[in-house]
Amino acid sequence: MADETLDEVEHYEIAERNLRIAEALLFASAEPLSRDDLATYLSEGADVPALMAVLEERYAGRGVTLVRRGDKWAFRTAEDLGFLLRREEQETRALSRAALETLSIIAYHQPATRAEVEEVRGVQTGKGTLDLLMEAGWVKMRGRRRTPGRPVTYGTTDAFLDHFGLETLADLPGLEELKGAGLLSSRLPPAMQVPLPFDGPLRDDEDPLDPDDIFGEDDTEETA
Amino acid sequence: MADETLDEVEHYEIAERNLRIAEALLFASAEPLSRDDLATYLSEGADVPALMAVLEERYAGRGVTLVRRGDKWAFRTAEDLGFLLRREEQETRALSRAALETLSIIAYHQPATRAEVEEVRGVQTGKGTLDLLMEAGWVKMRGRRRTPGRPVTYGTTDAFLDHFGLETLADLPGLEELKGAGLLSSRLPPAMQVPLPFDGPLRDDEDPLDPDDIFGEDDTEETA
Amino acid sequence: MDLAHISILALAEQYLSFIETVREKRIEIAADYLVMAAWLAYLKSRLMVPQAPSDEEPSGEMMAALLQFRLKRLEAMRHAANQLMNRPRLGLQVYQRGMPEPITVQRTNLWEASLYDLLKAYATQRERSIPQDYQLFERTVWSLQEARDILKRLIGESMDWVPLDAYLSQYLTTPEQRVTAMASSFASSLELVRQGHVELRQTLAFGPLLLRRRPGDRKDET
Repeated sequence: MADETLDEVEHYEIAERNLRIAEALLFASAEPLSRDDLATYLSEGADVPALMAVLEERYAGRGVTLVRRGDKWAFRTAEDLGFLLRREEQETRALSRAALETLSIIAYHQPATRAEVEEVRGVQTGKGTLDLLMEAGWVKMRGRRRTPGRPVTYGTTDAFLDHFGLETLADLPGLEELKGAGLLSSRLPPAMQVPLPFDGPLRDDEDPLDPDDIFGEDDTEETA
Repeated sequence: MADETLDEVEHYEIAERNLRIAEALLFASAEPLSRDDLATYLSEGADVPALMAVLEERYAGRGVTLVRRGDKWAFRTAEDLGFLLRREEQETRALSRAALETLSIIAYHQPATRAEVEEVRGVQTGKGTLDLLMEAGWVKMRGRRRTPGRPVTYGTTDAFLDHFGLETLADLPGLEELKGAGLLSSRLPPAMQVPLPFDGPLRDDEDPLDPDDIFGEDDTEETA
Repeated sequence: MDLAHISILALAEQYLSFIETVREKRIEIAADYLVMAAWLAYLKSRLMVPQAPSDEEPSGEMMAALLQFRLKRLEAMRHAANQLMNRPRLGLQVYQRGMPEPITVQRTNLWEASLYDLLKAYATQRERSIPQDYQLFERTVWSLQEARDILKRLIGESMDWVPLDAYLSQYLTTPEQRVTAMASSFASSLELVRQGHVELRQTLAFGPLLLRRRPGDRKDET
């Protein structure tokens, strides 16, 4: 009797130890582990599937569960908690200077092609900048200029007016107002003008967008 | 009566759900998570330390245990299984004696300037040594000592605690004896008040780092 | 080795002889070693020569005690470093999750910019495009003759009273032009009145100046 109890205790202790080791191995491993992978570290003749069954039961309903992958085992986050690991976040970010500059030129000079924006900026405008402004919903493709290469013309959207608190494009301050606000220095060449932006329907020199434009947003023709 | 029971049940369910979520998050992450990291996902006003205490108890004695690292928590394999899990192939590059000494001096004397480290070591510390410790993620620049030359003060990081399995700096081995022997003081005879390593917010005699410090890691002022 | 019981004097002797042998072998000696050697040589001299009462330097014994303290502290730090390294370390005896399931955050950006930012960006660019080199300030002035020609062309056949501003509106885009156009055309209009080509009328003070062709005047007459 006493011997039997001792045996049982010993058996229990060995099993618990095996469980601890299997737990640690499965936790630390970079990939699911097979029966052989585990057996190397366990006591001689350990019954791996039986141990796995115990572990699986112990973790049932917890945040982490033991799962079987083929003939291997691994710990995974409980499936119903998967949403925790995929989160959607809205991040408010300040517009980069390049984007601000491009946006402001499009606002004043619209309809404007990328080449025209670049002419005012004096530097090349990455496609990423325009994409970003379109993603933000402030800039849209209007049409194509009826000139060689048929470059896409860009303009601002209603969301643009909305975001910047403008009722219409005519609310964009003109030359005098910019000066008055101290944004433009008063020593400017007399010929300098601030254009009147236009966001009406297509102009005489604009064609509608090609059907492809809506999907592809491919404006390689500008660089071609 | 029935209402009370319902409340209790509800309370219990919320707590269990929080435990599952915390368990899943901590399991999913390789790095320790802070109270804020966890709270984002838990029910409003969840008591993170209390939840952690429950989790710690549940995992006590298992192959994987919940450990505290500074202000963060993480699941780690049980220390006593280390000899089993030890991976042969992961031979970490042995730290040089200079790096080892510098690390322990910073750990036990923090916040410490380079000059103070050199004072304890009796030799100059190459910039490479500190860089190496910072690159390992164990040492960070804390601020600047409010003394002439405003030398940078160094301290240990949470990753340091994590790597060496310390809950807090108070767990540094032999800290009490060193303190008792006055060996944490920089002067002879041992000062009446023996300083203890400190990794909290900036001390009275520390200024925040200059904006440049984050980029340049330039501490020429110490050699100037 | 118990540092507390070593003879500082013996240590100094030993170290200095070590430096001497190294030097004989013409090996580069680190500055730190030399500093240490110099310091020990000084300490040795302090320990051997009795302290003069007027001497303000620390006594040899004090310096020896300080050296002993520093050696003990360094030894303690080395010991501490060993103890640290022998702890169950992450990635050596203790492991983190081998298959981390990273939290993937789908970020959608809400872009933020103020109207001021926008206008500032525009103004800055326009100013930037102005050539920086100095240019002679070119004054756009309407000569009286020019103003007279333009005025006559504008008035044309009209027999209605029209404000001078309205006629000139297309020239009044820039302030410089506004000033010169107003001045020159007003002067010209007075001249035209004197010659009997146009009539000028102002109904109230600071009111608009009204202008029309004088009835009976022939267009081609100058």
